[in-house]
Amino acid sequence: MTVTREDKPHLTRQHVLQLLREMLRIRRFEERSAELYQQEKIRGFLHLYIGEEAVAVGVMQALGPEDAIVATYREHGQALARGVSMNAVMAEMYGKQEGSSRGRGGSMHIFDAATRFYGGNAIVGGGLPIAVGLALADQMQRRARVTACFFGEGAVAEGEFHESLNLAALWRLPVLFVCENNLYAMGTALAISESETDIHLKAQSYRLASEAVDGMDVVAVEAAARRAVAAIHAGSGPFFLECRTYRFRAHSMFDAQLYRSKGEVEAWKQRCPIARFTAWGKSSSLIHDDDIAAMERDIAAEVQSSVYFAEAGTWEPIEDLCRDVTTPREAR
Amino acid sequence: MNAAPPASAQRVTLTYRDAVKAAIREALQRDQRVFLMGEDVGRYGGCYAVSKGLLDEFGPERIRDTPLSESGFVGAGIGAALGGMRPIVEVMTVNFSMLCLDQILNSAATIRHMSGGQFSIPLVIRMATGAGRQLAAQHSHSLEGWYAHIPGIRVLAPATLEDARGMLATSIADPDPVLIFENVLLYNMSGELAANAGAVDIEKAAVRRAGHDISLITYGGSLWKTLKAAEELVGVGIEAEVVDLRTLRPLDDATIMLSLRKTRRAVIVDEGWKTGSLSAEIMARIMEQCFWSLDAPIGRVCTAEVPIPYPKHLEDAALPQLPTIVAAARAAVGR
Amino acid sequence: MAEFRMPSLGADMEAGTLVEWLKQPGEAVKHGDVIAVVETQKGAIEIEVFENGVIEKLLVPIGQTVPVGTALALIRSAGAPIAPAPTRAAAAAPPPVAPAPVAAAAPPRALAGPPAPPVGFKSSPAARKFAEEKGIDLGTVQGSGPDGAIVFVDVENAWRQLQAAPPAKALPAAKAQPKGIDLAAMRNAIAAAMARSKREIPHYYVLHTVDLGPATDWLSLTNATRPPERRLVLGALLVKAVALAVRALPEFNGFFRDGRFAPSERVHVGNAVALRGGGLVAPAIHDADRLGLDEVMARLRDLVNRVRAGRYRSSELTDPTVTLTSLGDRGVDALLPIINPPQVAIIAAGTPARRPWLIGDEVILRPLLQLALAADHRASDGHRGALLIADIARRLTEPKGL
Amino acid sequence: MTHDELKRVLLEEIGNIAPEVDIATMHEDADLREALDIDSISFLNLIIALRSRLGVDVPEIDYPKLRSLHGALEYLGARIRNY
Repeated sequence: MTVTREDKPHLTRQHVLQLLREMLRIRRFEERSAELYQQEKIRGFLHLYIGEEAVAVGVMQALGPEDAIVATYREHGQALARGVSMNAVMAEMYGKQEGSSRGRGGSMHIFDAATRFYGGNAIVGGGLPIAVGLALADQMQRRARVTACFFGEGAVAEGEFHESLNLAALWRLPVLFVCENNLYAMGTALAISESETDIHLKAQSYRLASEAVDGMDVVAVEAAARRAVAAIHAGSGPFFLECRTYRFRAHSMFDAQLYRSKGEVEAWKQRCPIARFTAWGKSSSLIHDDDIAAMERDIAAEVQSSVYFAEAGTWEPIEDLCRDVTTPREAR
Repeated sequence: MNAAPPASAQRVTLTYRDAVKAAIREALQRDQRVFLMGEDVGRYGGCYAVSKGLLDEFGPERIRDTPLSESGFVGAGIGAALGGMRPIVEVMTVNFSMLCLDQILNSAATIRHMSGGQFSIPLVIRMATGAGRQLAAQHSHSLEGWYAHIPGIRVLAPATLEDARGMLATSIADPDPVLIFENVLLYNMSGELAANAGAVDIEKAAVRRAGHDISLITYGGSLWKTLKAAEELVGVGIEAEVVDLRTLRPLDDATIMLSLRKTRRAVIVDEGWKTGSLSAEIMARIMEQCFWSLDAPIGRVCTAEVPIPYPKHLEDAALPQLPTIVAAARAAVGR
Repeated sequence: MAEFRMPSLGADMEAGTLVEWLKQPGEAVKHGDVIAVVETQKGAIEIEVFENGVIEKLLVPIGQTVPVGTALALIRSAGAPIAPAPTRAAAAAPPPVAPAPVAAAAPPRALAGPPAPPVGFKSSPAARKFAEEKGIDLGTVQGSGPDGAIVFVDVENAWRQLQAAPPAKALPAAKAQPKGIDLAAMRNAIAAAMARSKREIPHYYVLHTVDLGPATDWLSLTNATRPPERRLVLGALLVKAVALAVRALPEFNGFFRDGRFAPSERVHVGNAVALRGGGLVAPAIHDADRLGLDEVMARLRDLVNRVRAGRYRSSELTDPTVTLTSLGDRGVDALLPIINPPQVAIIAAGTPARRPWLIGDEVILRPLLQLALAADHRASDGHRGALLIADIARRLTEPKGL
Repeated sequence: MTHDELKRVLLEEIGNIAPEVDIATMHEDADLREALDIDSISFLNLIIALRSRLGVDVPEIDYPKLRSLHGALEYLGARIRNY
């Protein structure tokens, strides 16, 4: 594949600071979420993205406002990186009607029409056919748009993964499949669930252009995503991007992590995408300590303000229980 | 109720299959966003020949053959609907729809709610249902009652030519997912239809025959057996009212209860199994809303609790039939 | 063994609904006993048996509508051998089960049996609710539903019956209707019969005025010494006079059927009785020509009371051989009636009123009555009609001879 | 028996022969046979019932005195013992 200069990230100081800021926002937001979960402010399942921030942030750099995103139940990172307001995401996790889905979805079901953010799908593999359909609509309506579909490597074992890759390739649909390979489907390691653990090869078998990238390197992810989106726009059909990453936290809040060693987790933490990127930025003199201090201050304020916003939010009246099941007659 | 065509309208003779096809063709002509997608809908002409000829007329993009990937293409239909299209997805039979139940239940029916009302899914899914063609236990079941269990989707069972012709247009106009169940035995049913027949409502049950002694509540392929049974019941002095549910979800309670309050007795004829079924649901609602108007226990004529067997005599014995409907009605009336 | 069949109670009757068995298997019946009540479009009608014997078996359950001619019960003739009584086990055995889904199973209900015990009887929710609203004791209601369950219509009928014949102490509700009379159906029946009559029967009419003085004088004298229960009304005199007159002129007494007139040996005078609220029926006083006046009066009163309660017997409705209609209480001078087919004559009386009347050469006030005869020209001629009406008039002037 | 009791009995018996008539709204001076649309036999039934309930034997010659509710009450009242 030929990659033009325009498809590469421009690592200006401004862009570098932006990448860092977006990853930090996710990190600090989720750290606060874990705290709020333990205070029982947030309930249900809470799946944290900590450790994987580079994937969401990197891929989003390649997408424009016209593009669509389909994500999974571990989607706070994508939502924030896509530009869904932190207030709306936090209020959603509180279950308040000021949340992005009026509180009806919670942590796993963040939707936002304004940013074409189509969830928040908590069925492993369930989002892939939908992404195919969104892309089909764009193709049939001759719109040059891309649908980015995030999913974990656990989805690879689902039939919908194979059906969707086949359909997308067969119909040459503009889908960017982003596999967040964090090595564990809940507690089941890739090696004990797949005969072929090199996932992007599976995509190749469906004749999808594919690439595997270091998911702990935000610049590498951004570069790969830009190449992929350019290829899609060039009309070569869907693209499969495998991002090799790792989640530092448990699968969800109630997980003893019996399936992996502390040593393994510690080893991956040495590759923390934020720490690595910060170190690189500093060494390249693109990031300074006071930049980081200011950034941390701003983000702490934003997170705190999202908590205030969610706390001040209102509960939907019980009389409205059955709303949003089908479209009200008067809205048709 | 069904929009009645003007009395002067010219009438044409056609089959149920033709009526469905005419509805699809009209939808495709009217709206560029509409397309038909499913297994063998294009080159093969549709498993039940419903879409035969449409490929030549509308091309492969809009008459879209899919691989055998029910979950994939139904999910793609959901996504396309989210992306502004008006897909008609055909699932070959309801038995195969188990493979895409995830997409129907977990996505189509929930996204509007999960998104706090931000996204609707204007998707139509058509599928064949029902037994009677010796297709055995993986092609003959009537599982529409399961779908009627699910909030967030609308479930239709067109039994007449008018409904086969008219329900699709209304369903496409509906902003939410609509499932249309076409009974396989009806495809060859022939009759007269107004040449200008068009959209019909998808809200109301229809009283297909008025009577005052008992309400026979049914839908889909069982409607015609039930109407025959009603004629036979006249011979023993029973005037049965036949209610065609048409819309299985949401159920038109008002029409059902109005009939019950008049007749005070009912038999439900449903090709589904009894256990945990739509017929059970209707009985329960009658108990909830009409208990003090009842003169007899509600009766049911359903499919025997067995996977549909292949041999003709056993298949017939498993299904609701004229004599069993008549016997159930007589038992309820006591004549 | 004789079969007791659904009788044809009228030219327009095709079927009837059994609403009550008044006799049960094992009970002796004799000719003329009322053994069942049948609902027709003209109301609930008691039907009689024409056999002597013992009820062997009831064949039609309550609530079932059957065509005319259907066997309703089996009656073992007096002296015939007794069929072995079914054992309890046999009676309780379920009907043979046909291969379930394909055979039209007979409706599973006992056809008849001993009266239901007072506790444990079945009653539907609708019946219970209505009974509670109307204060009706379900134990007094006969069930017509599956397995003899009391259903809504049973309680409704019981309620109507109470309305029609309320207990002396209770004030009846307004707008009561006699049990089982469907006025709309009755109106249809009248319409059909009268339209047929006007279409098919060439009517001729003969009018005559009678001096009622002797009759009214005689009535006053007679009633003055009688308690109310034994008093006579003018209607009874009219019945008797008509009965005797048609016996003398038989071409007015009988039926025109299948293109010919068949005179009747017996004289059954039908009495048109208007129902309160509309409609009318004309049940007969049987053999009125052979009954004494007191007996005619008693039958007339009984008939009117039963008609207004909605209960009359099958034979009373079907076999009048001639009909009398009187609007004597409504103040009209006269009316020209329409023959009730297949009868061939009907006599109508207006209101007795005091009017000038010539006796000898003197004009004096007398109570006068206008009589009208409508007769079928296929069976009789005007001359004979004139003789008939004159004969009735003559008999009314000689009330002692009635 | 009071006037009211007598009236109640009379109305009950009238109700029995003309159940559909709303007696409560009937004018006291109305002609009973007209207002109730009753024939001679029904009227005779009323006379019979009044005799059994009140012990008053109304001879035929007095029938005209019972033409109205008012007249009937007056007539019967005058003939009842313990009135």
